[in-house]
Amino acid sequence: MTRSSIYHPNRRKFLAGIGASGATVLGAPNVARAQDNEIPIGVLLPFTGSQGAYGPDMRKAAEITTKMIADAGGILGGRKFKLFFEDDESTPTAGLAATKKLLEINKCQAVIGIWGSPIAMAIKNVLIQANACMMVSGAANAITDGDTKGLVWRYQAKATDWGPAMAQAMISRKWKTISILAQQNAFVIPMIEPAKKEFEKAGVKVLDTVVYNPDQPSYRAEVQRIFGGSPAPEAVMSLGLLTDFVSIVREVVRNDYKSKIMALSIMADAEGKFIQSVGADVAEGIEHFQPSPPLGSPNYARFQKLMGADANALFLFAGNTHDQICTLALAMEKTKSTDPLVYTKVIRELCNGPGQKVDDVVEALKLVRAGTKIDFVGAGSDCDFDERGDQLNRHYGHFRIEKGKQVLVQIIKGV
Amino acid sequence: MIAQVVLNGFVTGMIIALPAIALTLTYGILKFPNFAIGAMLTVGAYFAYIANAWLHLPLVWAAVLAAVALAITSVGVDRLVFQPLRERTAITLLVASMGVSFVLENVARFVLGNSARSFEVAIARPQRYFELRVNMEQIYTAATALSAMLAIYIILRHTALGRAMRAVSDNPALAAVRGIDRERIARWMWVIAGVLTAIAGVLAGLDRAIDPLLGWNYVVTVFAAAILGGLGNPFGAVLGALTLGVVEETSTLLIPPNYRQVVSFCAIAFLLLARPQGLLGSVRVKR
Amino acid sequence: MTPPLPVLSTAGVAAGYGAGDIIRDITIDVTPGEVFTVIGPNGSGKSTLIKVLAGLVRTRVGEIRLGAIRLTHLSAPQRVSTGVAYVPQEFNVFPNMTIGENLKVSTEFLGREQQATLEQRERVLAMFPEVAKRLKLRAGLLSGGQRQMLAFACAMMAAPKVLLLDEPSAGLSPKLVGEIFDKIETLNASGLTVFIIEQNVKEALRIGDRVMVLVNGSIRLMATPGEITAKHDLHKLFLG
Amino acid sequence: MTAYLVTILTLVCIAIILGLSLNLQWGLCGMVNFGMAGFFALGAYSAALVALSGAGTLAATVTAATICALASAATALISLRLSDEYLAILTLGFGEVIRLVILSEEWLTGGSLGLPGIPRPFWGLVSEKDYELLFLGLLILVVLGLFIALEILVRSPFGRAIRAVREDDIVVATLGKNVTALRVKAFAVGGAIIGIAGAFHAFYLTYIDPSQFSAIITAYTFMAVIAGGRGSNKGLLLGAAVIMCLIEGSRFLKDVVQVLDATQLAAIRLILIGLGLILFLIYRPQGFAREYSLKGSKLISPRT
Repeated sequence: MTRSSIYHPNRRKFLAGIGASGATVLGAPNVARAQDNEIPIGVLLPFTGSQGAYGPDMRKAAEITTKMIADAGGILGGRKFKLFFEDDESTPTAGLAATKKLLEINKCQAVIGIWGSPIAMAIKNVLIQANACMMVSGAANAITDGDTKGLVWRYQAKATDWGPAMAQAMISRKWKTISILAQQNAFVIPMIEPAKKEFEKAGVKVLDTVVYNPDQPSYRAEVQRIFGGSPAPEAVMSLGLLTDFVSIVREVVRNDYKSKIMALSIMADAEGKFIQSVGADVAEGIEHFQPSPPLGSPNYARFQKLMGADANALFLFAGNTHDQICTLALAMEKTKSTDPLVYTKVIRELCNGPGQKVDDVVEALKLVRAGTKIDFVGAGSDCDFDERGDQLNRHYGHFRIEKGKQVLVQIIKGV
Repeated sequence: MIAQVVLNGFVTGMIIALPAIALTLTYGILKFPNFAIGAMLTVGAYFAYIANAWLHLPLVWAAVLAAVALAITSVGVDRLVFQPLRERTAITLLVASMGVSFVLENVARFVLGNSARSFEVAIARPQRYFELRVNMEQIYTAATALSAMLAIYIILRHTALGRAMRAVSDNPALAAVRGIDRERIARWMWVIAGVLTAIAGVLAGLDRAIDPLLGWNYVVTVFAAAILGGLGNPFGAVLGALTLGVVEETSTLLIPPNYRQVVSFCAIAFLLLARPQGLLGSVRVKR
Repeated sequence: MTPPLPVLSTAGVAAGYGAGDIIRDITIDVTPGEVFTVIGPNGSGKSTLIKVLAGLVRTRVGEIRLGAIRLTHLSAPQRVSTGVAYVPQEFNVFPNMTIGENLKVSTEFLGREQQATLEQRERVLAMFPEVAKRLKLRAGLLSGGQRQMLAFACAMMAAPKVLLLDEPSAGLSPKLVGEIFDKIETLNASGLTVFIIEQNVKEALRIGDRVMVLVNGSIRLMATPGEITAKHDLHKLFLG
Repeated sequence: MTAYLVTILTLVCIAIILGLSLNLQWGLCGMVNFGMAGFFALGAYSAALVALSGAGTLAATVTAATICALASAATALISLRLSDEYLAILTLGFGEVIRLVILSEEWLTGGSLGLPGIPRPFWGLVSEKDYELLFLGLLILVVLGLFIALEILVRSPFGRAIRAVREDDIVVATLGKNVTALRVKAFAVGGAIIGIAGAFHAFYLTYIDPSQFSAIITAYTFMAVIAGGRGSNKGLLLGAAVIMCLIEGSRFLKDVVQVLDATQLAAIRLILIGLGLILFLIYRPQGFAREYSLKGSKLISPRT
C-alpha cells in the first residue's frame, strides 16, 4: 500500500489496507500448501515463552517418524505426511491463531503435539467444530470434555490419574511426612488434591502446601517455608517446570536442607536439560516421576537411537509425538481415508487390541495392509485409550538421579 | 527464622540494588526510566555464561568480561537508539527502551534458546552461625554488591566524572554552561550502568537459573526500588532496594508467598501518595 | 580613530521555541571592556536572547561570533571553553555540592591544563573572599546574595572573555543589589566584558556603558545611558 | 481460507479497540499506560465472570467497562501529582498485581486453569459455521462506534482540553485544578475501552487463562499506536491492522524458511517487533511533532 494511505487514511483506504494485508497473508501460503500426494498434518508446539524448552524435541520426533514412514513407502499407496509446525508461544491466543492458520491455510485436518493444557483448552472447540483430529500431550482433565465426535485424543496421563500415582510412588518410599511445593500452572494444580487424598489413605502426613507463581525472581521464601519448616518434611513433592525447579534445587542445596525431593521428570530430567544445568552432584539423589515410555521396549530403544540419544535418555513428550504420527498413519491406512471422522473411529481398535502386539510403525503398517488385527504399542506409552480418548493403563516411571544418570527405581502401574 | 528471612531479604536487596543504581543514574543524566534494564541484566548474565561455560573461564573473569561486553553494548544501544531521541519526551524514550528490551531479550533467546542454564560453579554448602544459615554465595553476593556500591560512591563523591554526573543530573542546563558536555557524561554513565547491570546479572544467574526471562522478572522490583529511593538518587536506590528486599521476604511470614511481588507495588503506590519525592529524592511533583 | 573590534557580536539573529520566533533580527556589537546592558518589559525576549548567546537555545537565523570565532553552531559547553561564561538568573549553583565542588566542576571539563586551572582558581578565590572563606559548605545553604557571588565565581573559573549575566539583581534586597553591581564593576574594571540582562532599569542605566532596549523580541533602541535619560521617556519605549 | 481471514480480522479489531484506548490515554492525554495487559485481563475476567453467572453478555461488557474505568481512575489518581514516568511504572505494577490476583485467586478466576465455556453474544442466532462472521460483524460495529465516539470526543472541549494537558505545562498551570480531573477522566474512559476489548476477547476465545494476558500485548498496542501515528485514530485503524497482519504474516515465514529452528524464528519475530517500535519512533514520529516544542523549555527548567 502507498505511504500516503498510512498517514492520511480514510475508511476506503483502510479497508483496502486490510484487503492488501489479507492478500499478503493469503498469497504466501501457496508455496507452502501440501501437494496432492501429501497429507497435511499440523504440529502445534511451544517454542517460545515459559514452555519453550519442550518444543524442539517433539518437533524432531515428528520429523523423524514422518520420514521413517515415508521411507517405508508411505501410506494409502505412496502418500506422505507433510508437517506444518506452528509456535503457540505458550499462550492460547497465539495457539488459536496458529490453529486457524493450520486448518484454513495449510488445510490440515489433524493438529497434533499441543503441549500446554491452556492452549488445548482454547483450540479444542475450533478443532472439533472443524471436524479435525486433535492429539494432545496436555494433562488437564477438562481437555477431553465435551468431545462428542471422538476427535480428541490424549497421549498423556490426565492430571487426576497422575497425582495419585505419584503419591503411591512416594508412599512406597516409606516417607512419613511430606510437603508439597507446586507452581501455579494448569497441569500440576489438578494433581494436588487427588495426591493428598492418596497420602491420607496411606496415613502419610502432608505438613504444608505452597503454590508459587511462575517467573518469580527468586523462590527463596517458598523453599524456606517448605524445606526449612520445623519439623522439616522427610520428602517434598515438587511440581513445576524446569526453570523454577533449577532455582529451587540450587536454593535447597545451598541451604543444605535435608528433605528428599520427588519431582516431575519434566523438571528433574527435562530430556537431560536439568542435569546439564545444575551439574551431577547437585542433582544427586533427586527422584522424579512421570508417565513413562515403555522403558526397555525395543521400540523405545529404537526411538532413542532415532533421536540420536544414548540408551539412558528419557524422552517424555517426543515419544508421544512419535506415537501420534504413528496412530494417524495406521488409522488412515486401516480406513483408507484421510477424513478424521472416519479414521479416528478405528484408533482405539488399533491401539487397544486385541491383536498382534507390534511396536514398530513400519511393521504395523504392513500388518494392517495384510488385514491382521494389531495392538500398537508406542514409544511414549502403550497407547491404550478409553472411550473419552484419555489414556488407559498408563505406566509411570519412578527414577532417581545417580552420578548424573537416570536410574529406574520402579514402574508404577496407573489406572 | 525471622533473622534468616531478613538476612535473605538483605541479600536479595543487594542484587536488586545494582540495577536500581544503574536505572537511577540513567534517569538522572538522561531523564528517562530505562525499561530495558531487565533485558540488559539478562544479556549481562548470558555474556558471563558464554565466557564461563563455553570459554571455561572462572566465573570472576567471566563476570569481568561480561561487564566490559555489556558496557560496550549499552554505549552502542545509546548511540543507535536513545541519542537520536535525546530531545524527545521521557515517555518517548521510555517506549523506545521497551523496544530495546524486546530486541536484547530475543537476541539472547535466538543465540542460546529458552532452556534454563547455570554457571559452571559448584554450589557451596552453607556455614551455620547459631540458627543462621549463611552460604558462601550469599557472602560473595553481598561482598560483590557492596564493593560495587562503594566504587560508585567513590566515583560520585570524589572524582571529576562523579561531580559532573551529579551536576548534569541536578541541572543539565547549568552543567552545560559550566562547560560539561552531557553527551560525554552520558557515555560514561552507560559504561557504569552496563558494568553494574552485568554484575547484577551474574549474581542473579548465580542465585537462580539463567533464562531469557531472568531480567524481566526483576524489572518491577528494580523500578520500585529506584522510585522508592527517589528516581535520580543512587543512594536512595540502594536504600530502596534493601528495604524492598527485606520487606518482600519478611512479608512472606504474614501473606502467602506468591503475593510478595505485590508488596513492592503497594510500597511504591503508598510512597508516591505520601512522599512523591521518594525516601531521599528531590521533589518530582509535576502539578 | 576606528572603533575597537567587537568581542561579542551577533548579526540578524532570530530564535525561539516551537512555532514562531521570540527574538528577531538581533544585531549587536559588544566592544571589549564595556558593560552592555539590555532592558525591556517582561516577555520582550531578554532571557531568550541571553540563552541564545550562551548556546542553550538554538540560533535559527543569523550569526554569533566571539572575536573571530563563529559560535553559532557551537554547543553551550564549547562556548564556555572559547570564553563565554553565563550566569543564569536562578538555579545558578549546584545546591547539593559544596562550594569547593561547585568551583571544581566549573573547570574540570574545559580541557585546560592543570597549572592554568590552579592559577585561575587562586585568582577567583582572591576576587571572591566571601566564597573562599567556606569551601566545605553546601551551596544549598547559601543566602541569595552569596549564591549569586558563588555563581559569578564559578563563571569566572572559566577565565571568560565575556560574562553573560541574566538579571543578577533579581529577588535581592536593595543592599545586596548594590553589592552585586559593585562586584560587577570591579570585574569589569579588571578588563572583563560584561553583558547584562536587567529588570532594574535604574541600576542598568547606572552601570551600563551602552544600553539596549528590547521590545517584543526586536531592538527598539541602542544608546548610552546619558542619551536615553536625556532624550527618551522609558515608559513610551517599553510600551513599544 | 475465509475463516482464517475472519480470525485475523477479529484479532485486528480487538487490537484496534486496545489501540483506541491507548491513543486516548497516551496519544491524546500523554498518560502512558504500561499495564495495558493487566487492565485487558481485568476486563476479560470481569466480563467472563458476569457472563458465566448468566447475566448476559451485554451486562458483562458493561461491567467490564465500568470496573476497568474505576481501576484506571484509581491508578491515575495515585500518580496525579507526579510526572508521567511514574504513571508508567504504576500502571506496569498494577498490571502485575492483576496478573498475580488472577493467578492466585482460584476460587474466583480458576487460577491457571482459567475459565472455560464463556457464553458468546447472539450465540445460536446463526449456524456455528457462520457465527464467527456474525461475531466479526458485531465487533466491527463496536469498533466503528468507538471510533466515531472518540473522534467526536477529540473535537469536543473536553478533547481539546486533554490535548492541551499533553502539550503544554503552562496551559496546565492556567487551567489549574480541573486539569487533574481531566486526566483522571481521560484515563478512566481509556480504561473503559480496554474493558470492552477484554470482554470481546473473552467472548471470542470462550476460554481465558492468565497466559493470554502477557506483557507482549502492551508492546503490540504501543506498536499499533506509534505505527498509526500517535494521537490519530484514523492512523491507528491502519496501524493496528498492519501490525497484526505482520505478526500473523510472520507465521508464514516458517513454512518458507527452513534453516532456522522455530525458537529462533519466534525470537526473530519479536526482535523485528522491537526494531519496528524503535525505527518508527526515530524515523516516523508523526504525531510527535508537538513534542519538539518542549525541547527548549525542557532544557532550561531544571525540573525536567
